[in-house]
Amino acid sequence: EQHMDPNAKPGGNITVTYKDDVATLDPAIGYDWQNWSMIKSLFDGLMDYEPGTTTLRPGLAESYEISDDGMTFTFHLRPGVKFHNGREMVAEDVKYSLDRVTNPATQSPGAGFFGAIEGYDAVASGEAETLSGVTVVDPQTVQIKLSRPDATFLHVMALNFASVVPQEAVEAAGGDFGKQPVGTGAFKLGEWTIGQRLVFEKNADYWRDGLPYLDTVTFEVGQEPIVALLRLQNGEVDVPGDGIPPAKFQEVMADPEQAARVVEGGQLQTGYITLNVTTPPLDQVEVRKAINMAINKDRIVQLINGRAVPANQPLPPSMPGYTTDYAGYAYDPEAAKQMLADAGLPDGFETELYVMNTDPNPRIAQAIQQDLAAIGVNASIQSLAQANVIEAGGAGTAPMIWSGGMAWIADFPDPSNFYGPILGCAGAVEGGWNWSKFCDEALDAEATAADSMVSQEGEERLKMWSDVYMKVMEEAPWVPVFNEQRYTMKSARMGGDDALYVDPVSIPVNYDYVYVTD
Amino acid sequence: MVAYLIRRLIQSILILLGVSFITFFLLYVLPADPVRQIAGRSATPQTVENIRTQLGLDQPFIVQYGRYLAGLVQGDMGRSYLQKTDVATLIMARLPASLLLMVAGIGAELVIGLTMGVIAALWRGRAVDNGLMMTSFVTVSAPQFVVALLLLYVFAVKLGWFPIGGYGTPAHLVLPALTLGILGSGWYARMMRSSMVEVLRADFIRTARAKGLSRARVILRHALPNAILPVIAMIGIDIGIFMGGIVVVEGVFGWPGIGQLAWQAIQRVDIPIIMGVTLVSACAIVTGNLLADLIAPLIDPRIRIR
Amino acid sequence: MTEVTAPATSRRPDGVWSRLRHRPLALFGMALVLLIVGAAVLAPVIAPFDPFAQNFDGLTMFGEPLPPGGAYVLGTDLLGRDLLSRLLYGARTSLIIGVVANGIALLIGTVIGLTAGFFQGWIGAVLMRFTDLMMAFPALLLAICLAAVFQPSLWIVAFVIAMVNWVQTARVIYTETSALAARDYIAAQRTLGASTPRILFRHILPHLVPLIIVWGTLGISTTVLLEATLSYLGVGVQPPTPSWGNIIFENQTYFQSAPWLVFFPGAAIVVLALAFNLVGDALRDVLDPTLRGSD
Amino acid sequence: METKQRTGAGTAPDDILLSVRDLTVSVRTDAGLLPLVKDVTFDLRRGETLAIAGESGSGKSITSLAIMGLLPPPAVRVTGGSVALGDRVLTSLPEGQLRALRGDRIAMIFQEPMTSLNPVMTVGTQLVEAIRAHAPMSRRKARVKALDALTAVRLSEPARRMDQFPHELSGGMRQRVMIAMALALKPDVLIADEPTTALDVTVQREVLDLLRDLQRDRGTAILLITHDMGVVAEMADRVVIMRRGVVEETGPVRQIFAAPANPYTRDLLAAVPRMGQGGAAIARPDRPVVADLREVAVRYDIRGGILNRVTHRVHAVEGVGFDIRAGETLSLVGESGCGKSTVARAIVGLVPHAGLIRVGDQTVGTMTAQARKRLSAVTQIVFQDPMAALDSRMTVGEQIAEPLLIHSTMDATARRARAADLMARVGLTEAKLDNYPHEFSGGQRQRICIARALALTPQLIVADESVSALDVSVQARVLDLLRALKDEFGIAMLFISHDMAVVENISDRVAVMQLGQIVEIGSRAQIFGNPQHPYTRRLMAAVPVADPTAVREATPRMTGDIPNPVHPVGASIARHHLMEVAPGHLVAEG
Ligand SMILES: Nc1ncnc2c1ncn2[C@@H]1O[C@H](COP(=O)(O)OP(=O)(O)OP(=O)(O)O)[C@@H](O)[C@H]1O
Ligand SMILES: Nc1ncnc2c1ncn2[C@@H]1O[C@H](COP(=O)(O)OP(=O)(O)OP(=O)(O)O)[C@@H](O)[C@H]1O
Ligand SMILES: [Mg+2]
Ligand SMILES: [Mg+2]
Ligand code: NI
Repeated sequence: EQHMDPNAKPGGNITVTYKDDVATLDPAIGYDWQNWSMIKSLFDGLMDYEPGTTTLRPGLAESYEISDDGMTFTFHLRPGVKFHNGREMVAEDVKYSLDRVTNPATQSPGAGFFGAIEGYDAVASGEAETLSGVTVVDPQTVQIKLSRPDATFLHVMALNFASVVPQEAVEAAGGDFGKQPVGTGAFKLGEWTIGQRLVFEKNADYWRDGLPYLDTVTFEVGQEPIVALLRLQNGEVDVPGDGIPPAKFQEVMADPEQAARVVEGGQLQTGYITLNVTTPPLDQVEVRKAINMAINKDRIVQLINGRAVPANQPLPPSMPGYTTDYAGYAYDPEAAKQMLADAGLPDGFETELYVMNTDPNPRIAQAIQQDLAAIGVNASIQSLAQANVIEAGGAGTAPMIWSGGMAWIADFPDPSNFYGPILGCAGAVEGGWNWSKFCDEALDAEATAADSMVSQEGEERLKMWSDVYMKVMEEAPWVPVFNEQRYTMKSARMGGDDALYVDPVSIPVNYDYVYVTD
Repeated sequence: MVAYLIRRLIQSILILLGVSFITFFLLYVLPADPVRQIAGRSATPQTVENIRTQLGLDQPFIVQYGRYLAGLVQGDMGRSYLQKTDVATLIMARLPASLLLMVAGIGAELVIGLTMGVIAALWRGRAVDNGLMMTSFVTVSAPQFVVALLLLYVFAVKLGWFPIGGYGTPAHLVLPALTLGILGSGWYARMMRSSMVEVLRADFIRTARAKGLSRARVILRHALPNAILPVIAMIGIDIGIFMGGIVVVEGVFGWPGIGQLAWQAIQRVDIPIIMGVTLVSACAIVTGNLLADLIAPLIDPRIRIR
Repeated sequence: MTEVTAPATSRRPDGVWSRLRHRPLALFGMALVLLIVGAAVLAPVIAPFDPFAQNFDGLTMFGEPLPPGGAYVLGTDLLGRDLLSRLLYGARTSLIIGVVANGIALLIGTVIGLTAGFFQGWIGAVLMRFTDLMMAFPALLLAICLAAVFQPSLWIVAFVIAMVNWVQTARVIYTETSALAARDYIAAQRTLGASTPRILFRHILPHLVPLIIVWGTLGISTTVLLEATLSYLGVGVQPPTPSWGNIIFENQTYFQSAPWLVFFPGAAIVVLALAFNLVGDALRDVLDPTLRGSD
Repeated sequence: METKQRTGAGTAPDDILLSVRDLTVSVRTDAGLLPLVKDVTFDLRRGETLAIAGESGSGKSITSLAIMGLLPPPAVRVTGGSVALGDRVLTSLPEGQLRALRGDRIAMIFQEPMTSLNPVMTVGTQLVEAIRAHAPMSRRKARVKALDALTAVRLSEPARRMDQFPHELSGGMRQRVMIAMALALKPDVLIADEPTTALDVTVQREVLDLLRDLQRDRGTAILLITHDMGVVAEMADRVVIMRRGVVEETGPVRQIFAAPANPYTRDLLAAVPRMGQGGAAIARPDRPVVADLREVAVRYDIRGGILNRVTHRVHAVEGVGFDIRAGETLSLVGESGCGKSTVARAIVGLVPHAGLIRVGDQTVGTMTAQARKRLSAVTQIVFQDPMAALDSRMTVGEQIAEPLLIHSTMDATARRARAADLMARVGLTEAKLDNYPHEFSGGQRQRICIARALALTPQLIVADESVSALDVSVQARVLDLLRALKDEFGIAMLFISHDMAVVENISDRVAVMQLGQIVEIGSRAQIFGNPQHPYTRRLMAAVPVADPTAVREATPRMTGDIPNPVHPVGASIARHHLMEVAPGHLVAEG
């Protein structure tokens, strides 16, 4: 269970760089991909994943039981787990943490994940202070009652948002918990010089014996990716957090020595174009299908140096529930043109394509634009800051949006994660994240049914999800374009299984398990 | 003097008020909703409304602005929406780096630009002059990012003379300051050249020569201080331009200044941070102008502060 | 020593062109300006490729752009488009920004500086306080906010740049005008009963011309680059419309692997600025009667 | 460094210090080398004062700069002849050695005391560096020497002056500093290029006295450059008369003044206005009053304090009253800063004033554009510095025609014709209509200003130091012009000048101003024949007389600073009361 690496040598420090500053290390708030893995190393939830995989394993919970109706979860806590402040973690902490993350005052972007817990609505509306569904049975046992069955609940409990935090430390920090995090994780925060550097120190009392291997991890922020790579080549950096910048990709891959240090892996990501089904003429399914057929996905993949695989459905291939035998809409501009003509638009139409303004997204948008132009659809590009695109998407004013840069990376490896907020009716409201405003009550019902199934990994459930997504594709509210591949580069001294460098939930690397060889 | 300072202070405060009002207004009408950024993807409409109310973003513009001002008066610049930290803390952590870079950058600009200008003026009409003025044009037209990367590549990566980005030692400062210096030097070179040409024609230069002073002394001690005056006034203007240019250079060199903070905040409409950075920059500009006005009489005693 | 013998007509000041004609540098500058304007206007005719066409053979197998030479004279960009064609079309955008927007900024700055400097008093105070206020804004931030509030388009960007860039000019013109207004020859004009507009336009403005030329020419490259920065920040001219600035910004990280993508547009900006500078410098000298005879 | 020999005042006449032989200086132009100075030859002997005199542009300054090796590079240079200081030929010395001589053996003071000192360095620093450039010594010792030099030039409070900046000193003081700087190292030769032209009569007097005393005490040879024959007569032993770059005549002063051989010299001497030689004044009590000033006061505000309120006022003009009749010239005299220009500006409505000013049928005051225009038709001003008063970017033809454009409906050809006519009236050729101001000499420019002022045939012309900057011959021509115009058109004139000789020549009546108030006013005969106020007398006594034989009585030296007219707001100013001592002759009592 511990997955110890026989070759691992304890000790040492690695340096990881990021462009963006770390906004917060508060597990209830942090939702950037870059602080996601950092928080994972500082905190633990009741559930966890096997390193380098999407396989659930117990975390702070030693074991758990699920009632037959799948509505009640009983977690037995691991004894003797200590917070970084030295206090032992108990069931009260779990309850406190869940209350905190769902409390509107916390302003957690992840609060919605806990919607299935009984009493959530009361807390969310401010009527209650605590979740009625969470009860402390004894100091080592917590029981969580759901208001509806939720097959993904164990995954939810493995989310950062479900991390267990000590109340006294949160209160002592007085709102600055994000800057003074205290958890139970493999590392604790050593130094944080705002805008420059964070140093994680090994938690000597970590409850997984022998972990972590590293003494310290240094994160240097504010580093331009291209500069970070230069530094890596110069031996100053071990992992460039933002990956290999496109401008350097060919150079790195052309050099066998450097290419050998690149680890490639899939990730739970799909890049897609949303087609706003409420905006004519995109409200016609033929038009949407035509657009699906117009996009030359291979060329787009070529544009990003082949660092992706063309997609044909919302789910990425490595996600359970992916429909392997689905062919999708083949690239066929002629047929697409014909379909448009059949839909009464022989001359095409004018529309707008919104895109976030960081490379390579505007480039991809221009490729899409050219493909659309080939079937007579004239899309003008709106390349805007992330916030403005999200605004336009939420407000439903954007006919088409290329999702890149804001794309859906799964929060947890479950097919349901790609549906709710981005394809379901719940997200299709003003300000929601369902930018195609696609809302099919029947499908929603099917989705709910699938999630209500008790066993998560059941074939049947995955089949149901597969059906849901196939039906989505029938309606074609999206053009799935590609699934990005991850290319993580490391310094020569880095050790550990390759899987750790493409860990699906801990990007760019799983800090707890990697080690240095010198 | 004291009266003058007080008067300038009042003026500056009014300017800052104006800046804050306009920025606040622009952010208010900006087509981007910070609440959506905070609430995240899984948020229900109710959560969104909750947050909006908590932040007071549902209030009319004037009320929001009034509250912001009231906070400001008490030294509270608000809390970052996304980082959930006091804006003052964030800015204070980064401000010294930016100020250091600004001072060093302007210093480099002056050294490079003034030297170029003086040399061009002394050899005016010759090839050196034409060459330098041409160069000044190239520097004015060069894109920052490319120049920054180029310097980094040559002097840090290839030659290894300086660290590849970062902050802390004087060695770290050299390349970013040099980048800013090179980019801004063109303006100063041109100003200095024309100013110097003018001064070299002045009667007192002839007097100095008639005294039998060495050429170096005539130029450095007599011509330079007189020629530099119009350039001083330029520094005030320059700081404004500088605050804009700092974003890119800080980015490339991993310099932990407020430029990067602003850049991230703008991407994600973190209004309190944008407001804070704007105000701090405005403060720097206003102070810079004041300093320029205060320095001028030190160089030229004929200028009186009233 | 005899009195001037030259016939009166030959010394008329109207010969600006005829005097410019004798300056090789000015001619060279003008030729460059004409060349660039010509390139912009005739872009559809002379561009070897459609500037928007993402040519299939314009990228290598790995999606890399092609270096200069071959069918694509200046190489291709990251989408496989012909760089030369994009530069030709980009000249249109960049000229609008560098010449029109910059010109408007210059105009606003001059009017405000002139008014404030000449009238002083409360008008001057109000205008200059306003200028101080605008100067206190970090220009880039203001531009970003303005551009984000309006939907980005070329003309909006031009407008935003004009709004941001007039400030320095206003300051400089103000100082100069104040000094000019205190001079005796202006007092002489007043005692001659000259109207205020007459003094402003006939007696002050011509003296500001050198200053305006200097700031105008220096402003060309700054505005072109500012547009580029705005594009980069997502509030500029929208893709796929090319501008020299956004070509640089799109590709700047490739300065090592595809230097032509940065070098050619960069050179174009320098050449544009330089061309106007050559003309401007010559014009300034030619318009300055105290330098007559030196050409 | 060789030791300097000093033999004092009684030097043998053939002890030649500086010898200039066939000096030719040329300027490089597109048309080739153009000589500015040709074959100039003269000697300067130990202990003597040699004057170089001549009209403006005759090459006096170029000659002196050539001696110093300070010709403006690269266009102007020595193309022939030689300059020797003792046995060293300066013209062939490399720059380094020349520099060692400059300031040490041979020093120079320049015409413009206002701009010849570095504005951003203290007086002391500038002196100390000059001393240390040639005599290596500690800064402290050099300071002591500098202080000695300042004391030697009789600067008041020399110790305090050391730490002052040039702008804090008056013109006369600055010229003394220049002299101190030149003399600090006890040079053999001192070149003084128009050392007093820019100064007031009274200050000029002091500077001249000082130069003479210093020379007597130290035996320095002085090369004095001037266009003022009065100064020549008073100061020089011998004189070189130059014109258009060549030497016209050389000889002992007395001889030249008594019997000028050269016709040009004769012209030059004839043009010198002399005191006591003015023609008979024409009293015109019958003519209508053109300008009438009563109790005129002009105050400039000085602001300060947090609210930037007015705390002090400069009482530039206080309770001035006089009238001018048609065809009459009233002169306003007084020292620099006494408010003469301010009166002038008030009359033409350029500064706001209290009290009453009427010109013609117009009351000057806060005016609408229309009233302003009407006023400009009746009164015009001619400023001191013609270059500053002309728009450098407009042809003079356009500028002369401009008033017509503003005031009349003439078309362009008519205006041009009229401008040509005016040009001719002031003695310039029509061909120059399309030239720009910088293409004229100072005198010509001044005439252009006058032509412009005449364009509207005003009733009153205010001439503010309009001839002060011109050399005698040109000055004479301009004065003649003014006089002719006055007679021809019956124009009244307010003539402002500090040159008493000129004033005596041109005016009908004279008003003497001191510290913003009139202390004496009367007809020319009354003022010059019978000056009553002590201040008037001192002004008279200060004028150099263009007669080398005249014996001048010692003038009482002024001490301390010029009293300044700045008072706190609300302070009451003591007004002079004018008493009539003779009909039309009023004098301040006390
Ligand atoms: N730098 C120069 N380049 C060309 N010509 C010059 C230059 N300086 C002076 N001159 C010309 O040389 C001639 C002599 O000038 P200079 O200054 O010696 O006259 P000056 O006798 O000193 O007159 P003033 O009494 O006005 O000072 C003039 O015609 C003048 O125009
Ligand atoms: N704009 C002004 N502000 C304040 N004080 C002024 C101003 N103009 C003139 N003065 C002061 O008013 C006084 C009179 O000045 P004015 O120019 O009338 O003297 P002046 O007699 O013409 O002297 P000069 O012979 O030097 O021309 C001086 O003390 C001067 O410093
Ligand atoms: Mg001279
Ligand atoms: Mg005066
Ligand atoms: Ni003070």
